[in-house]
Amino acid sequence: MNSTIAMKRMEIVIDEEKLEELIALLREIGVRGYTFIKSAGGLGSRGSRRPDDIFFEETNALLILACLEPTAQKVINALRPKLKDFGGMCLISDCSWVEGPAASY
Amino acid sequence: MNSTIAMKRMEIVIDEEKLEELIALLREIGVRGYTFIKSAGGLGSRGSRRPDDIFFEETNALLILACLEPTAQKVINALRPKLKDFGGMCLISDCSWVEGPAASY
Amino acid sequence: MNSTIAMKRMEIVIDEEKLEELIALLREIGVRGYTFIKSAGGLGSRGSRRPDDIFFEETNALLILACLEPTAQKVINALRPKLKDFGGMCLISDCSWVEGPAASY
Amino acid sequence: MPTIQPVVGFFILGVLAGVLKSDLKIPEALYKSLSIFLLIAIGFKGGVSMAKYEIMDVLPIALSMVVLAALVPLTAYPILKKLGKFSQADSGAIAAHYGSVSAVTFAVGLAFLEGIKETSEGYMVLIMALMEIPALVTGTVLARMGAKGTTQWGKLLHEILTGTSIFLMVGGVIIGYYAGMVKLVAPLDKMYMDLFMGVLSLFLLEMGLLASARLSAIRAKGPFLLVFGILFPLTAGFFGAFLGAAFGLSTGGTMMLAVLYASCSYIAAPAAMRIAVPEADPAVSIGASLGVTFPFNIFIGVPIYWEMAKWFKGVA
Amino acid sequence: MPTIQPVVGFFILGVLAGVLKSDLKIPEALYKSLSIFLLIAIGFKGGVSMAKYEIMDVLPIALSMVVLAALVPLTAYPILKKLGKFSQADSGAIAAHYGSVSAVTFAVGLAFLEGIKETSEGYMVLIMALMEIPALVTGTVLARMGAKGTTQWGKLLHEILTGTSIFLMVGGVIIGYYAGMVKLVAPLDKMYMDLFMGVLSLFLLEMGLLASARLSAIRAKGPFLLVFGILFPLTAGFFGAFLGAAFGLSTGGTMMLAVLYASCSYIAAPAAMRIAVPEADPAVSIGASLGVTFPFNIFIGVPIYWEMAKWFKGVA
Amino acid sequence: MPTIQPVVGFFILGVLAGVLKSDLKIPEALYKSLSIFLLIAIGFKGGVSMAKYEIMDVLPIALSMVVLAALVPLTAYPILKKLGKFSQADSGAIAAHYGSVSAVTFAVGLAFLEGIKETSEGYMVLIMALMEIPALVTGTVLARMGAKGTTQWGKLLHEILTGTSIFLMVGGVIIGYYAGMVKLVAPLDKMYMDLFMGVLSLFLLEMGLLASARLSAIRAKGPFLLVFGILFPLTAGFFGAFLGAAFGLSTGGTMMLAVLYASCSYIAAPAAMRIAVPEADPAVSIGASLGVTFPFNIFIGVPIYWEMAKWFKGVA
Ligand SMILES: Nc1ncnc2c1ncn2[C@@H]1O[C@H](COP(=O)(O)O)[C@@H](O)[C@H]1O
Ligand SMILES: Nc1ncnc2c1ncn2[C@@H]1O[C@H](COP(=O)(O)O)[C@@H](O)[C@H]1O
Ligand SMILES: Nc1ncnc2c1ncn2[C@@H]1O[C@H](COP(=O)(O)O)[C@@H](O)[C@H]1O
Ligand code: NA
Ligand code: NA
Ligand code: NA
Repeated sequence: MNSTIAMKRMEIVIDEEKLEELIALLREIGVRGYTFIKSAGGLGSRGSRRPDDIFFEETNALLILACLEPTAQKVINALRPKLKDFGGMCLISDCSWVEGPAASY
Repeated sequence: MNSTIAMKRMEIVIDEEKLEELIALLREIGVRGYTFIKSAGGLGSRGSRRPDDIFFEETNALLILACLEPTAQKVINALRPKLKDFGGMCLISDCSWVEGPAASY
Repeated sequence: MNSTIAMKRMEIVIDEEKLEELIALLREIGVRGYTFIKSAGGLGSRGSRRPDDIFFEETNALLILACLEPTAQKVINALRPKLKDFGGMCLISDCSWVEGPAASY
Repeated sequence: MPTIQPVVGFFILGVLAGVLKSDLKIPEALYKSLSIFLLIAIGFKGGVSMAKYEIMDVLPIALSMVVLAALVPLTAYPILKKLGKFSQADSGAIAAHYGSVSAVTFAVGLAFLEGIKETSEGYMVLIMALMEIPALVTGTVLARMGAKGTTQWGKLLHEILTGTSIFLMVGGVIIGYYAGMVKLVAPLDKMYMDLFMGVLSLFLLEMGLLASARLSAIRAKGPFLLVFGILFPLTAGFFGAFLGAAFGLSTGGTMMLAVLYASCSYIAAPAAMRIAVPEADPAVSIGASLGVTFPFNIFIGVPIYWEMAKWFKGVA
Repeated sequence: MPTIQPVVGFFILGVLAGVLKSDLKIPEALYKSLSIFLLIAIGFKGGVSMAKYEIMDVLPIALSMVVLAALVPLTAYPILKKLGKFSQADSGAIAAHYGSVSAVTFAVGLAFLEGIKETSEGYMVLIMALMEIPALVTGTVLARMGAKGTTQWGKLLHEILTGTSIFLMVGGVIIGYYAGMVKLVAPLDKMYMDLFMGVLSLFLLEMGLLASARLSAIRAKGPFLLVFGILFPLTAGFFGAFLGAAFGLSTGGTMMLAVLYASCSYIAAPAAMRIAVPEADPAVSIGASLGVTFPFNIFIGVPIYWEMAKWFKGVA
Repeated sequence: MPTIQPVVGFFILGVLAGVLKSDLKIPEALYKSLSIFLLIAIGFKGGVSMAKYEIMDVLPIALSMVVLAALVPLTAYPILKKLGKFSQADSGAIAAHYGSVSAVTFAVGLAFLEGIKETSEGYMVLIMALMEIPALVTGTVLARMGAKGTTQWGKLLHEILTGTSIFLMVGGVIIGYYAGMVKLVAPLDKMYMDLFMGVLSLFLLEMGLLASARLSAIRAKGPFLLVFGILFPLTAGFFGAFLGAAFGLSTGGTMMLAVLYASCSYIAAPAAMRIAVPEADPAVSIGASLGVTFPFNIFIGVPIYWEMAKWFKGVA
């Protein structure tokens, strides 16, 4: 694919309540772009979390982040100690960023 | 990237109505973690499905699943016969799981 | 993984208001399947966009698209000039499509 | 000619918002909540006034009117197929929409009667709920005649009978009937009767928004559907008014029967046809029923059906 | 025996919709809006009628009734542990649910009194709000006795006191009390009083849907929970009616105290127990309280508590 | 000094919920539904009482008051720029907010008059709707004077005129006016008039939650905005009261004009400024208008404007 930049794609799932904290952490590291989706459900080590249970509003947030490898490593280092408190998971994969006018990475 | 485990990332899109069935299937196989998002729209072989059509509530669910390769193969085998009934699609790619206290895969 | 086809996975984030335009563009190119999720939030070059701000309804849409490499290149070519107007980002990665009865790619 | 009800002004407001591309949006949850309210309220009002009749006296009349409702799709089908040149599936599906009824048009009819201080028989609402069945079944049979593939009759009947519309209306009728019998209508009426018109106004606002969005869908067959969407309900309404007078309903009831025959569905029928006739294009049937016939009925049709009712009652 | 209120018919309608797999769905936003309305309205109604008392006169009585509410979970716990063979955590959590109260059952009680033109003391609502505290605290202590790991008391108390239920009810009481004092109840009553029953009817519809979905969760311990879920509230209600009469409440107030003791929580308690006793299985406690005791109370319990109240008042 | 309306207690309740970190949340769909209701209701009420005037008699007066509203941002701008040391963009945007109006403050003013059994001219609501235009246009001109880049005037005017606020209010006025003329206000008033205060109470609850969340945003410029947010509306209100008396409005109408001049927008203006002056920081203007001026107006301002109105009417 031409006109693309090799990057890392990170995908983090955490408790929706902790999203603000995660975002603050990312901003500290200097991340310049991310996308998040709320009201996700899921199953994990702490059992299942469902967005449509009327009695328990336990939902996850999914955050996607494209960045260069060094930033990705910084995010991992900062995130790992917090993963316990945040719950959830963090996946990393390779991707290419289609160059455009803005460079929010 | 250090402290990560190589894994498969599966991404399944199906009719929202079939999500419960899919989850039951995954649990049977022994999957220990997944994340889903409801109210997705899309276009596929059966035409377009839109979450905001007030007359037809046809929505998709997107399910993301990180697991080790053998589990992924099991999921594919179990899913393939059902794909017709479920509709939708299933993508697989490589990813790395950032090690944390919990191992819900 | 057997019974899979190598494909490209594209992930586009744009202003929710522009989603219809993007979809029209994709249809023109001849894309036969995609999935989208609305009400996504994020941070980018134009600052942060939040789905739950009661004063400003600035939300993003996330669109996922699995297709063969030539189609992906066509999408990139068509999208690049529009990226400025649409805002947002476009990532590409490799994936495998699990073969099923329908081939909406 | 009686004055137009202020409540229908909200429909115009909604259409205008759509045309002017206003950023006005009715939250989906509000739209659904309002329709739940209206369905229960229509049922409840009907049930309360049904408590005044001996149920066994009216049942035969009511059932005859329901069965005769199957005539509507049977008439519409050949017109759509021959003159409109629609496919068999589309003809059947549109016929089912026009044989079925619109609870909101019914509500506008009730509002009209309220405005001129007239009443109608309470069991009209039961007729409305039951009329869905012959209309949708007939439409499905027409659409699928000779087609290959099996019709999912079980699923269709389940959808019709437990679909939100019939379920809530019949539930409302039963609770209203009970409340009327035990004379405990009192505190529930503050909500389901007093607020009826206000809730209807908000619902019509959303209907206006939807109608303006839907009209574009019928562009290809526009001229035919415009004519059909006006002349067909007039004819069906005339037949309904005739029947009402023949069965000895009050003038208000005669008008309401005309409204039932003339109105067409854009909620229950689309849901049922999606299951029964998936190969039909819903954009066309919804566009015609919501974009043409619904506004025609609430602005022009209802007062005309009233005149028809008076005329038939004079003749009869 | 007084007639059953039409409003509870909506609960049956909801259960039926669940059983028949109707596609009826109450939008989540509507459900939440209705519960916000009901909590404020219950508080407001109570506050307005409290404005008629000298607050200092009733406080000691009210507080005693609140403190005595701790007896309910203390009684329930050994029964659940010994006879029901539940784990310590589950026994404590279920006990907390039954010690706590259900605002909707309370509302049905008020509706019942309205139906027979009786009244009750306004401060009952304050008792209801406060009763949560001893019940949930006692239940937590029981569940965690001798367990390892620390109880998050701070988080639990914050959850109880600022949880939506208590917060809105107490807020409603204060505003209603103020409105009563300055004689400005007037335009707010059109909403919070006149519409109370109508809003309750929609809420009960959703409760019915939920209850039919929850019943399946208790299958394993079904027979025991069925018996417990009926006999326990009857006993607790009997105790409440005795207390009410002993404290000199009106007959209506005596019945409402019985309702408070007999009813059990399925909103506040689950939220609190999730924090305090996370190892307990919420499906069981919600299944029993919503699937068994709630319907029992609104259909059969309330009229029985009324008879109990009359009987005790006759005796006293 | 007249008593504080119970309805504003709901604002305090909302603020408290925010401060105490209660888990109380108003569903977004409810918030939007309530604001749709309030905008229509304000328009409808105004339209109904406008039906009593010869529209041509009041138009010139109304238009003068609208045009004079442009003076408010013109006065606010230099104060913000010189004393407040805000950037040109921010000064213009904040000026536009304070020149514009708050429909909820207007509603609290109406509630206040209702409480003391006073009335005001129905066309005040039309003035309110129209006042947005000069305020937002003036604010935009000020913010963009000498700035490079073109102003999107077309998009801005479309946003102002078809934005939900103006659209629904003007729509409500027209329907209310029509209903008043044909004497069919009757069943719609059960909703849009009787429930006005109750709906307002729920809306104020959410406003309180929002205000407590927004206050933190103005921390940096806090002291200045606190003083400005109180003194500026007092001055603008004084000017409004003077104008009202000079134009010969009733005492109630004079007060409402003071309220219009004194109140500032936190719904329409933010949306318009985002398009017109994207480089301004919305957190500051919303923080000041919602966190400072709105609560000041509803608790302290409204009674003061009433005293001002009485004083001017005595003088005049
Ligand atoms: N590096 C990134 N990673 C993930 N999402 C991004 C990234 N950059 C931009 N976005 C998304 O694209 C949206 C629009 O970006 P922009 O047009 O640059 O403001 C943002 O609100 C984000 O949701
Ligand atoms: N293997 C996995 N694949 C996808 N999502 C996961 C996986 N494991 C955990 N999650 C998500 O992370 C959330 C929290 O996980 P946990 O903290 O382990 O309970 C779950 O509710 C899931 O949404
Ligand atoms: N090539 C594709 N890329 C992304 N999503 C797809 C693709 N094909 C199908 N889908 C999703 O799967 C759903 C069901 O597909 P189908 O069963 O083929 O109609 C669609 O509505 C899309 O959301
Ligand atoms: Na019909
Ligand atoms: Na209890
Ligand atoms: Na102003």
